Amino acid sequence: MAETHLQATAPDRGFLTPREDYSGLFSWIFSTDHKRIGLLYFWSIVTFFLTGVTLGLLIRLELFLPGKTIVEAQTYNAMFTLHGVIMIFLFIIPGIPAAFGNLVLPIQIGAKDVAFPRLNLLSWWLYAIGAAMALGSLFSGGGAPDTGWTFYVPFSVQTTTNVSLAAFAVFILGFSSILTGLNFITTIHRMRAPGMSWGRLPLFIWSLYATAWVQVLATPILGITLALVLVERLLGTGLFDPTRGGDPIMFQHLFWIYSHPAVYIMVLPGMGVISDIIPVFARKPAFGYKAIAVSSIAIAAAGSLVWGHHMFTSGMSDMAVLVFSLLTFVVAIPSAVKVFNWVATLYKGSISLDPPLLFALSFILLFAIGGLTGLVLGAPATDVHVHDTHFVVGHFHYTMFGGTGMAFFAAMHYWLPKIYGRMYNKRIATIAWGLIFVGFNVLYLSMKVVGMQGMPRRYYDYIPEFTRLNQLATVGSWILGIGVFLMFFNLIRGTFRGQPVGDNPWGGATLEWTTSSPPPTENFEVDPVVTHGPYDFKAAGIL
Amino acid sequence: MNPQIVSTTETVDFVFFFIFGISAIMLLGITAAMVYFVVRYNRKRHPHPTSDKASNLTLEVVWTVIPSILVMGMFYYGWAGYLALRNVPEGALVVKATGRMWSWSFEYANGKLSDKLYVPAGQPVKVDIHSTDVLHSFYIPAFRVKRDAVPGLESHVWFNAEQPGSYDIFCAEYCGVAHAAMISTVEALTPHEFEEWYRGEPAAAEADEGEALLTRFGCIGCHSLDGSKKVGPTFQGLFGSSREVLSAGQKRTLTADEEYLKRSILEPAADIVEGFPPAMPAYQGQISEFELEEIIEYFKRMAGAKKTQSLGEQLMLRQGCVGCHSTDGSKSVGPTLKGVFGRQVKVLRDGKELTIEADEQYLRQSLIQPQADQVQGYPPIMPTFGALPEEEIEALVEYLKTLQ
Amino acid sequence: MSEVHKDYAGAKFGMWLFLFTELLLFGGLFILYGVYLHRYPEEFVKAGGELNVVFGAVNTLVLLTSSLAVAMSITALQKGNRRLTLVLLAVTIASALIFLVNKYFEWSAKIHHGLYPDSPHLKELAPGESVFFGLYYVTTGLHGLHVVIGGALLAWVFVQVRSGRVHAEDFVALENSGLYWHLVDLIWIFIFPLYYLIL
Amino acid sequence: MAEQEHGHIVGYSTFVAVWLALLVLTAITVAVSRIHLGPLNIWVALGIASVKSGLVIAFFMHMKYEGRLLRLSLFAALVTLAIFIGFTFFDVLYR
Ligand code: HEO
Ligand code: HEM
Ligand SMILES: [Cu+2]
Repeated sequence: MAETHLQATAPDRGFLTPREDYSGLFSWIFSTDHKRIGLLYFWSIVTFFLTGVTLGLLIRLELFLPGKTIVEAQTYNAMFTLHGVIMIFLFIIPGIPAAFGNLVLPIQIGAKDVAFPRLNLLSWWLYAIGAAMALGSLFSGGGAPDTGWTFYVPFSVQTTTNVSLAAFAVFILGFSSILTGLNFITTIHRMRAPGMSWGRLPLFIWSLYATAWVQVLATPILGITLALVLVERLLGTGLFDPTRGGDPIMFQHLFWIYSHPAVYIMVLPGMGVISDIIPVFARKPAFGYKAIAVSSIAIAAAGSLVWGHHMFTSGMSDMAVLVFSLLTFVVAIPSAVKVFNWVATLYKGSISLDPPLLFALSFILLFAIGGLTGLVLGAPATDVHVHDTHFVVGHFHYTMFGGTGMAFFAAMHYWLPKIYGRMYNKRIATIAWGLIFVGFNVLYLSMKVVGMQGMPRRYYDYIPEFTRLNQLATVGSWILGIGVFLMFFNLIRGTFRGQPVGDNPWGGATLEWTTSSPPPTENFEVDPVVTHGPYDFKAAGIL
Repeated sequence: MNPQIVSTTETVDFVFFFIFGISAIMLLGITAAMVYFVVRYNRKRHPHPTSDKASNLTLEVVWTVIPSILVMGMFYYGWAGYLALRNVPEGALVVKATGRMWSWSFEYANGKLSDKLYVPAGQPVKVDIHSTDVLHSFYIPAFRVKRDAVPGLESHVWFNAEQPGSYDIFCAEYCGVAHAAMISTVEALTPHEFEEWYRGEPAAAEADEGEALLTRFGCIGCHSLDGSKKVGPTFQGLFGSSREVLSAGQKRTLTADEEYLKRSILEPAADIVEGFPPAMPAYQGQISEFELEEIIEYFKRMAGAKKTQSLGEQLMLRQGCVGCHSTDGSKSVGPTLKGVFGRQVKVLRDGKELTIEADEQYLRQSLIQPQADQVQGYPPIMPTFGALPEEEIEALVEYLKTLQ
Repeated sequence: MSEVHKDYAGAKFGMWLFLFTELLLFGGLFILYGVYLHRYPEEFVKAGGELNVVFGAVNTLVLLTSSLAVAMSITALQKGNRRLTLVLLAVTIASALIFLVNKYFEWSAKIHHGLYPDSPHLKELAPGESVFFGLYYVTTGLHGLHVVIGGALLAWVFVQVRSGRVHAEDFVALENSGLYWHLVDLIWIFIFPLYYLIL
Repeated sequence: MAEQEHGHIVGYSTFVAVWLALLVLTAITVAVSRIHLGPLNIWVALGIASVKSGLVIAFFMHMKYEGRLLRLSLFAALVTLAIFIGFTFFDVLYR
């Protein structure tokens, strides 16, 4: 099985065919083709993800024993800051929209490209520049930033490490994200193929649409907030300095006004991927299409009302605690609706447990665990105890990694064969999935438990009582790490050396499966006209 | 002691139980359904789907309404529990906790200072939380309470240690390199033991009516008793000192006598001490003549009183030196201070290695400009204490010399 | 110029989306303004009194007029009057410069009086006043940056119109730059009363 | 679709009228700020500024002649900003 045969007749390489205008690297970094840009994003994001994972493993290794295990406290603080910044701003936020959104959004709506192809390229460049600056902050100025990814003042204004450059980098990355969002909204409004009515949009597109609005409307607040930190550091304006009338809690408001909606920027596209994958592998239309589409919009809209739940212990007024807690629970409802719809889609289907579906199902389970622990955090009485402990760290790894991360993996296994026209080894993919699933739960469940026992997060050192669970978590991280690296090894091998696949290996009914694998430069040989819904497998001739 | 007072632990644990219970049921249901469907409707058994139903209004309404009801229940208990954490029972013992990089210190009504939180078991304790530099968070896992220490903002937690014992205190808001070392303990003593500890030496200043009043009126929120600069000028050595003030825009110099002090309390805007914001509220009409006298008396006594805990020792606690330096020879974030005076130290000065003797000058220098000479093997992270008044620097140096 | 077909409505929609992000960018500063005004009403009135209403009012007039000029320049181009378009654009760009010169004098006067971020004088003022000036510098600074960008954009469009690349049949570049410029004006419409007139 | 739809050509006179209205409103807002109305001052100033920006958006920026999509989007953006400011006050007003 491991042997793959290079076919004598290599498949048509579509948009991957070397181009005349530019060659080599330039044909990528100056390309305005959404698929090439999508791949640029994909590979940069994967690189940063693996960097982030490596840092995560090192963090866990340090926590294997109390006291110093491998590094000093200052290095540890820089490590989790970098881990957080990379994972949030370089992996999870751009992750699905910028990589898979770019790869399949135009094809799924039957367009030749996005609305503003050059702007799209600019977004990637901003991403690359932002990333370079973030990494540059490690080696310049006062050394690697040590604030955590949240940049809370006054510490971030006082520390001598190179927070300024890191904050500026995130500012740039924010603009990259805004431009992608702006591009997608315009594309979805203006470039749908004839017959592609709103009711026929794949659910992935609906989720990208909702996400894009959040990107456009919430990200600027992050921009101005970090710009203010920069100004505080460089000019000393004192806007957050309590001795001069400023209020450090206002920084937290501004930060979370963006960063809570950002968690929906992270998860909505993932939910979209799941909503697209489950029907295909169950050969059944998505149950409650309307409810899923509407709940994406509802999550996006209501998501901007709850930021204060990160601040229950901050010293914010009790009135605000009341309001933000209430609304937090309201926002949970549309997510619950989605989960029920996904499960219902499986009912009486014809289910094929291929790797994309395995990842999709683990998304549902892990996201549910993450979401339900989110309810613990949304209730102020319980949040007071677990706030800023490893319980929160467990919560957000379950939602971000167990949720969006799994969706990203599902999307890779689902769409990469389309993009490269070659299939990975499914058996190895399943083994890798198993390792990831087991390792993940061992790792983060232990962290949740040790958090319940009171171990604060961002702790380099801990009291001996916490040792057992920390060791268990670290062992889990090794299993997870092996799984992740095995998965990527298999995928990368598959994309270059795997068996060629046909146009529609999974039996999907959305437009991307009607064009060749890999798709041609302008996506379709003949301009498509849409005559049926995204999950109408009968009309698509699959059934 | 007081049977009506449910402990914070019980209150919060009930909410945990409630939310986890519902969550577990939901999660089990979803997982079971998923696994069952995947097995039951596998493509091997069913090459074709046996239904293509894509919506069912009743079902969808049901599974929207039920979670809505459940989460409202969670909200209700979550909020009710939070209120219980916020509303301090009457008669609670009040302790002031101050967080700084990277230690906690606790101050009692009688002026007693401690780096551990001693409390009587079975009695509610209210901890007023302050920070002098960045954000910290006062966290006692055993009692399920936590609240951020925000510079310029006072907040509180309360708890009731039902059993005598020792409970961990953590800093839960990231505050820099020694964040994880910013830990202390609650020492819950029997009421009798506590009384003994509380009355025992070394009481910093005579606990008296005057000082209690300063706490009650919130004066010490802005004025220190130890010479350190806060929002307002310190009370240390206030009585009889000379003051540079702005009166209606005019600069003048006054002596802090009875008349001046009374005026400053009743109508603080009349004379504003130079270098301080005109932030103090007027106490006219809020304070009785008797209380006013009591406070003035206190100022007078304070000016003449001798401290039993030396100033240097107090400063070691207050300024948080002990957060990073041990006094017992053990290695911590920074070098130990035991026997520091006269020790040979290897330092890095302008990138060059030197070995020098820790004399007075060196100790002074390390406080004012810690980065000038960096002791080998330790990170260059010590904050500067250059802002301390000179006499406090000297007091610290004197005290360091005694740590042999 | 690889795009074969141009979607004008799409381009304009995209521009509006961008304006929303700009609006929210300033929005962060307006949140802070609101909160601190609530907390320090008297200090804000006192500090606001130090700002020169004349500078503010003149700059308001300059910006309103420049907005008028851009708006009219589009009509002019639509009607095929290129010369008038160019004149109106020149008026707008000149306004941008006048605005900046004005701002320069205003800031220098303030700085001369020791009112700049982190200045010793500012540190002595009441906390609320220091916050006011902090916000004042950040907000007008960011706005000034937008004036510079907007002016540059219009200068570029000016060249395009003159060379005939932007014309009566294809003027979305002018329209979008105009939209940007109006946004600069919109923000100022709020800055002016909030900072200069709070008396 | 190689040429731009002409859309609505707004006459010069409309623009000039709007401009005059803006100038008058500016004068009013300056004048009103001299009268002491207490906290009302700020609301009056904001009210006038909103009217002014409404005029700029409707006429100078052609919103009056645009379709539903743009108007709804603008509405969404403004509501979002209002929420961000308003909800912050749940903390600030009650602290
Ligand atoms: C992808 C990212 C993501 C997602 C989707 C979520 C989703 C949610 N989050 Fe989380 N979060 C995310 C990422 C983060 N959260 C955080 C922190 C955080 C905090 C602050 C904790 C603290 O600091 O003390 C709270 C209160 C929540 C609540 C919630 C809630 C209620 C949801 C809901 O949206 C979940 C909805 C899902 C549910 C409910 C499960 C599915 C439904 C089922 C199974 C049906 C049954 C349901 C019911 C009975 C309702 N989050 C932090 C910390 C940042 C930091 O401090 O560093 C991050 C990064
Ligand atoms: C093998 C994988 C991973 C491991 C072992 C890991 C481990 C950890 C650990 C132990 C912490 C807590 C550090 C502390 O509080 O002291 C942490 C923090 C964090 N992780 Fe991960 N993680 C992994 C993957 C991810 C992924 C995929 C994401 C995002 C999608 C992520 C996002 C974060 C964030 C945002 C933080 C918070 C950083 C901060 O406190 O500023 N991690 N991680
Ligand atoms: Cu949140």
